[in-house]
Amino acid sequence: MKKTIQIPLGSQHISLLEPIRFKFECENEKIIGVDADVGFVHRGVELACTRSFEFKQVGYVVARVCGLCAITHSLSYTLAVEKLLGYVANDRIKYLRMLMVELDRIHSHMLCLAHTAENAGFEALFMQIMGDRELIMDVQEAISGNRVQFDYISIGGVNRDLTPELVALTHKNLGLLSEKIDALIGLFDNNWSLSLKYKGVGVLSLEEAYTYNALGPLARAAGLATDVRAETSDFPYEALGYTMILESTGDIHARNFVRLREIVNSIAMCRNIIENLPIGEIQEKAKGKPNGEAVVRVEAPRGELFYLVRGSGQNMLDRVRIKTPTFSAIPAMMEVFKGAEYADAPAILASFDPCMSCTAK
Amino acid sequence: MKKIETTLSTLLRDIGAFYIPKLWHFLSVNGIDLGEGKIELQWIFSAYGVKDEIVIYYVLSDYNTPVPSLVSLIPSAIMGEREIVDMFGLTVDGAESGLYLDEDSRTHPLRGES
Amino acid sequence: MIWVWIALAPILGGLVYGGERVLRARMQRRQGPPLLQPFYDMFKLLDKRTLIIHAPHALLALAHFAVLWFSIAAIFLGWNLLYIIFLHLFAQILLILAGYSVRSPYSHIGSNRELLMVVAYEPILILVAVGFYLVSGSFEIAEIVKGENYLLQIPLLFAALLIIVPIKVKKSPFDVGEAHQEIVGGIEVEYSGVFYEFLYMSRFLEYIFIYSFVYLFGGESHWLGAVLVFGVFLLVNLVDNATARVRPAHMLKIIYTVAVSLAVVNLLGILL
Amino acid sequence: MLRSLLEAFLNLFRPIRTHRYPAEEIVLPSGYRGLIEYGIDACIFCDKCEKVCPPGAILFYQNEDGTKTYRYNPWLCIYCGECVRACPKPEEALWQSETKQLSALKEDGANEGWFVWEAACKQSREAYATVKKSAKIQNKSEE
Amino acid sequence: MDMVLVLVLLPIIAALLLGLFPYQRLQYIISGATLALLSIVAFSLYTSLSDFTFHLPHNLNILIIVADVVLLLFFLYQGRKFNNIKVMVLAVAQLLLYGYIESIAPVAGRAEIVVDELSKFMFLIINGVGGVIVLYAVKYMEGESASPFKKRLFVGALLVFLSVMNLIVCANSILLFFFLFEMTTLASYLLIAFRGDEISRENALKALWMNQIGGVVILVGALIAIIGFDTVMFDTLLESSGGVLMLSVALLSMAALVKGASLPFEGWLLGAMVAPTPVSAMLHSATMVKIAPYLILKLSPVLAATMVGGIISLIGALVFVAASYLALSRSVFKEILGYSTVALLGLMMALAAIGTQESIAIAMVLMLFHALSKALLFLSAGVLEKQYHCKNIEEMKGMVNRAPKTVGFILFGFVSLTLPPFGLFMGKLFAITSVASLLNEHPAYLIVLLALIIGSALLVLLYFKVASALLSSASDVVQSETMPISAGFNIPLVVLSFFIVAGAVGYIMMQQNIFVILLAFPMLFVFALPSIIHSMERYDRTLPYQCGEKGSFDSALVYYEPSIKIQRAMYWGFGILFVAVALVGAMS
Amino acid sequence: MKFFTPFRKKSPWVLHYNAGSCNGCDIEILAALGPKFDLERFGVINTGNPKQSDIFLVTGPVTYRSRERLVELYSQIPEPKVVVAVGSCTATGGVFRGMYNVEDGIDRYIPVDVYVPGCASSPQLIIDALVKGLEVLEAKSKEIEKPYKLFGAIETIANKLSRLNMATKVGQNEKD
Repeated sequence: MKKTIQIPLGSQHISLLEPIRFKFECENEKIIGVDADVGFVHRGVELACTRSFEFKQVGYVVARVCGLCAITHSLSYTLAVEKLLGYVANDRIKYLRMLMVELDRIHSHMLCLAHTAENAGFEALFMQIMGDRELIMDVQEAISGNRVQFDYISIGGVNRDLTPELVALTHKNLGLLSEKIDALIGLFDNNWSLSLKYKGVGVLSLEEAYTYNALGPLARAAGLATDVRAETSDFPYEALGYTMILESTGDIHARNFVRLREIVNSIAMCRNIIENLPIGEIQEKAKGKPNGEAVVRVEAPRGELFYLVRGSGQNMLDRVRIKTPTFSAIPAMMEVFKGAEYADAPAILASFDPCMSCTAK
Repeated sequence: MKKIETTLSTLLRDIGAFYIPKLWHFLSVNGIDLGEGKIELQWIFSAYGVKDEIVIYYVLSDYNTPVPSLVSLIPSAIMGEREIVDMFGLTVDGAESGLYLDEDSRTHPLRGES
Repeated sequence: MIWVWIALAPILGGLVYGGERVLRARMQRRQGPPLLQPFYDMFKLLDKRTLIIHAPHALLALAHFAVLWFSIAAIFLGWNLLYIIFLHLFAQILLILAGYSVRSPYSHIGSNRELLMVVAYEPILILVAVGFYLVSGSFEIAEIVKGENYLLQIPLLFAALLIIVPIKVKKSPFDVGEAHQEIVGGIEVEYSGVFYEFLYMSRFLEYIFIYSFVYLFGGESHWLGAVLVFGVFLLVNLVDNATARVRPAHMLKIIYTVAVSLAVVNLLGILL
Repeated sequence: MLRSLLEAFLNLFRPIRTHRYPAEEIVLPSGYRGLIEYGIDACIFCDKCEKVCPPGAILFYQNEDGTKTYRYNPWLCIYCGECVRACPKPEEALWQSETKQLSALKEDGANEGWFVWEAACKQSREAYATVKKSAKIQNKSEE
Repeated sequence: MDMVLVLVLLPIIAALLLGLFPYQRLQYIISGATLALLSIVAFSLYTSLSDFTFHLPHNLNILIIVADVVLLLFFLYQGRKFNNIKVMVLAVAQLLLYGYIESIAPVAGRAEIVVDELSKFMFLIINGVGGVIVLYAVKYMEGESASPFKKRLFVGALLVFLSVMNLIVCANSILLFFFLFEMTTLASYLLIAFRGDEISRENALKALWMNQIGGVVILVGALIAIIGFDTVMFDTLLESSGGVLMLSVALLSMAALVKGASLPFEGWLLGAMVAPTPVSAMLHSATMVKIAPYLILKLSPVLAATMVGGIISLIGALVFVAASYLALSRSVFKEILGYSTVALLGLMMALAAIGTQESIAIAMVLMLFHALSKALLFLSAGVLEKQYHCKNIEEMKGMVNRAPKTVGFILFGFVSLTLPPFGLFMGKLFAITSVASLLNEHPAYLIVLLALIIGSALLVLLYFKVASALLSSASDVVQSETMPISAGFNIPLVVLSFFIVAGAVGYIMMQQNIFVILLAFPMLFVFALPSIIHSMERYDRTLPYQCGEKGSFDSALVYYEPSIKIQRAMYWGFGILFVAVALVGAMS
Repeated sequence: MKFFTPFRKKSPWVLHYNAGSCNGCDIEILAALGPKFDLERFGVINTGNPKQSDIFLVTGPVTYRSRERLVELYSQIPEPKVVVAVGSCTATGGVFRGMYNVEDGIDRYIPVDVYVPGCASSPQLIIDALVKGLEVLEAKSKEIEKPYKLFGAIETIANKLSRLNMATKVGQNEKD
């Protein structure tokens, strides 16, 4: 006698932005088994990077691996190629690149918070966060010329400079945003229905985080101190006021809080960047052809993004290996679903901020 | 970045001797096709809280030799192993194909000149 | 005259729903749809090619709508409250059976949740009816609307009714039966075109149904009733915009602890 | 909770955030990456833009008289601006305007038409190459 | 008088005839004729207005005493045979008590047989429903793996049981009542053990010892009645007042609680579900368990507005909720039906114990319609079990495509149990009204009212959970094979459905209430069904939405399993309440 | 009926499917539903359910695995319906054109009515496309529209038009 219900979630589902198929085995509404298919968005970018595109074009192609963290993709690829070319960017370029990455982190985290709220059935909060998020989208659009795909970073520098008007706009909008974020922190902490929905739900313990190699906000919410920004020396993060945000409970609430506090931290860093922007060229010539093997890690909004690039002195690269944060987080995600209620599943899923187009490439 | 060469038969022992979940973060399994049926497999680790510490264990292998699975040691390795099964057509015990590619679509895109 | 009102009930409910959508948009600082949007939707649904799973499934939606309208008619005609509640239960059961009659996971979960919702709010409705009976001495609506001072005599029952209003109008925090982000609308997921139209309009009737319970608390004073309805309408929408959806189990727990005890305390207060 | 209730209530009296977009145009920021525009007079037909374009949204049709015709598909373009950066005469031959892109209907042949063009351009080049080659051979043989 | 004799003797004659002539066709004719005759007699008895009484001949009384002792000795033997201490102890206790009572029992005062309104009403239920079940049993037993003689014996036993039931509802003497009570115990013991396997025997013994507790309390009650009022007659006892009257009545109603399988004694009734379906239908839902509300109804003139009555109605109401709740965690169809029987019996007893004019009438209506509907459901369940070999509701998913007729009957059964304009719905509705009208005088009935409301909500949940399993189907374009179901199965179901409809119509006519008649309006919808279904042909058929995925997904039912802790607390609570009945009786 | 046709324009309900996009366009659709652009003022509801949708917003250059779902969802939308291909890669394949697991635009499989450019397409472009799509929607008839590939027969069983298995199994019935 079979008493389990099978519930599909995806590949098309209103709570999903991206196609991922879950098949939940449920007893009543309690999930006892999960089966997932994550390969819907596989387009073959890794192969195309070595067969169809020259190394200078690849930066734009890998940005299309993921729309949310496009900037980190092109950044890590560019860094890797620059390492192979033996080129070190000047401080202004570094700062501008960091500014874009941090702005991207803010908008990505806000989207995740909004999406989690929407999936928890809190439409007003979704609208509130989406409305506030437009502040940061305006800044991004003004700086890079596009709202989502920035195409801001190219080998040897960045494509656009920061004019004084843009600095003023950024300052203004960041100031407005930081007030809104403070209000949000209060709301997330005190709302009774949100605490029913978030606290103690979808818990990833510290032990599990270690075992399943969790990363990014997922790990930091469980208390695992890992952040590529603190583990690499490509960018001067410490000098700009970076602090690692840690929570301990590992539930949805903790993940939301890690994101909220990281936004606060990122806003502070962005302000530091535009205040202390060094003077220099924004585009320098990086000559030669990539030769050898280089490894780059960058902290994307979802965690560690890993690039391994190998070239043999030609226009075409030999291998571009992309390891994205969600790809590593999937085993941990599966673990969290077991024992949760189906009613919470969309919210839990959104709180992981999964990026399927990253995962499947 | 430190690269350590090992062999498929001693891989599990080598990694087991050095991998502690609280100290090391397992990044990924990676394959690089070297042409002529040769393939370089890499297991990449980074250290928590230490700057720029990456260790890569690598093996030069061919398409037919079965690859040992790390799942007993590192549960999350399953994703990377399934990926190389799909993309290179290697055999890893315990890892099924079908992560990215369907049975009737083109097989093993990253393998050589296929 | 009363028959005209009965015939116009869906339109009245549609206006309430349209107003609610505008109000919700304003509470979220959006412009929102026009007031007549529900009617545009209605007419559009009539213009769609209809796909159905099987005949009984489509038919049950029709029956649900018909019985629901009948129960609304019973309210307008001033019948026995208990009859009306049970008629309404009958309509809900038709809907639930409709949800179960297709082998679709979301429809099934939707039906399960709808059943839980029925189990949650049905006792409160009956207790409210009993409260009216104790105060006015009759279950007949025609008698009840002649009474007065209900709000003073059974205030806690009013509070209990207030708790279940979000369930009936499918608003946060108790919109578990619809739960768009979880089960894509639940029971209504398999309906399209004309038959979805019936479910869409039955939502309008649900508004009339539950708000007429609120209206009864006004007693003979129609003004008080109207004010109460408007107040509850506003409050429910405020709560909708300030809460997330809770789990079905939480909903049952809240109703069975808070609402039932409120109702019982009130009834005991009258009796002792 | 009460705070949220109050916020929701106060929102009723606050101005709405919505732009009435189609009725009121939204001002795009300066530097918006819009359509790629082409000035035929300045173009030197170096084909650099065609080569660097990641999706291949710029094609040159090789006319038989040796000139080239510029073809651009805005529904294939990813608006990265790489072509403009590669262009030896930016702002004159090829520049990125700040105008918004337009959506196409079925009749415009955004995709199907482009397949035809791709094939035609490829064919025209091959044909031109063979013509040139044969001309060269002819020249050689004449010599 | 003659008519009662017919009711008692006809089944026995029919049983003998069945035993003599082993022809299939003849069996149908005999059982059909018996059914027809019995129902006609019962109905004409019901319409005849006068009550009447008569004495049993003295010889018969002695015969009964002898039979009683033999019966108890048989129980003792069974206990010895299967090494069951509970059965043995209770049998010995009864033997001793019975011996003592017979030695001090007053020589007959009033008539032993009294046929009053209640008895006539019970005749109607017993013969109408019981006859149909016998008719069904003939067909059912064809498929059973037993010797032909044993099969005929089975049907014969059911017929004999009918006559016992006919007698018990007009017994005025407590001792006669006790004898017949034990006879029904014996019948259920034998019939549960019919299949002869391990589980059957275990459950049969369980039923035996639990029912014997009922026997013991009846005897104690009788003893107290003799000591206090020097009578063994119900009517004398009910007319007297003061003294130990309440204790005696309380003990008798405890017997009703046992027979009605209220918690914590529901075990025997659910165990009985291993027996062939006609047994379950006859004994454990439609007729035998009706002794429980019958007994309470008989005692209700005394119970009304007393502490004992209050506590019994409390128990009944709580059982109504608890059994409905427990049923939600079950997945065997007959078990679910069993639990809902327990629940509804609780409701009837609660109403009977309240004892106002109105509530008694409602309890009687509930009894009638419950018997009809439950018989219909059980018989349909039997059809599914025999023809499709599915007992579990999980296996019944999509049954509507495979067995449309039977599922139709089951759905009709559910509808008649829950929805207007059928009797059970009206019963619940009026129950709420009548309890609400009592609230002003007795606020304590608020608990009963609450239990009523919550319990009926839970029951609705239960029935439609099961209905959902039957109804779920992917598409009507995909045809599935249906199995022809023989008339032998269908005719009894049709007859029962006819009874239900006729009862509902009659009841509505009797009410003379415009609202009640109008309530039937939604049902008119059913008549428009064929034409509407026909018009459905023009719509496109499509598959359910599954997020774009192919293949079908299992959708099981939802179970609400109470934790072990809660269950244990529940049983303890009901155990205490059960004892409390006697204690309260002793105090007042 | 003539009377109802204008109302199609006033209540377009939307189904969104990601057929392999980089999710840049998807978050822009979400942003378009947000308070700044507020699609609901056109009557748009994101139903997430093909059976109640009028407008099918697709993003992404149909990957091999998602094509079947795409056709399945398309065939579950009742007519009249409009397909809007959001983003360059949805319209033509974009930067993914020619990659091995990608099918170069959704109009290889289903008829597209409006192509929206942009990588990623912005909310304004999506609103423009919707406005354009609504005109198409108003002009459409209620005839059955079929996908191009992966398409099984529409059967009639017992006088009932059956759309079961409109999208056939992978590999069967595929023309090219």
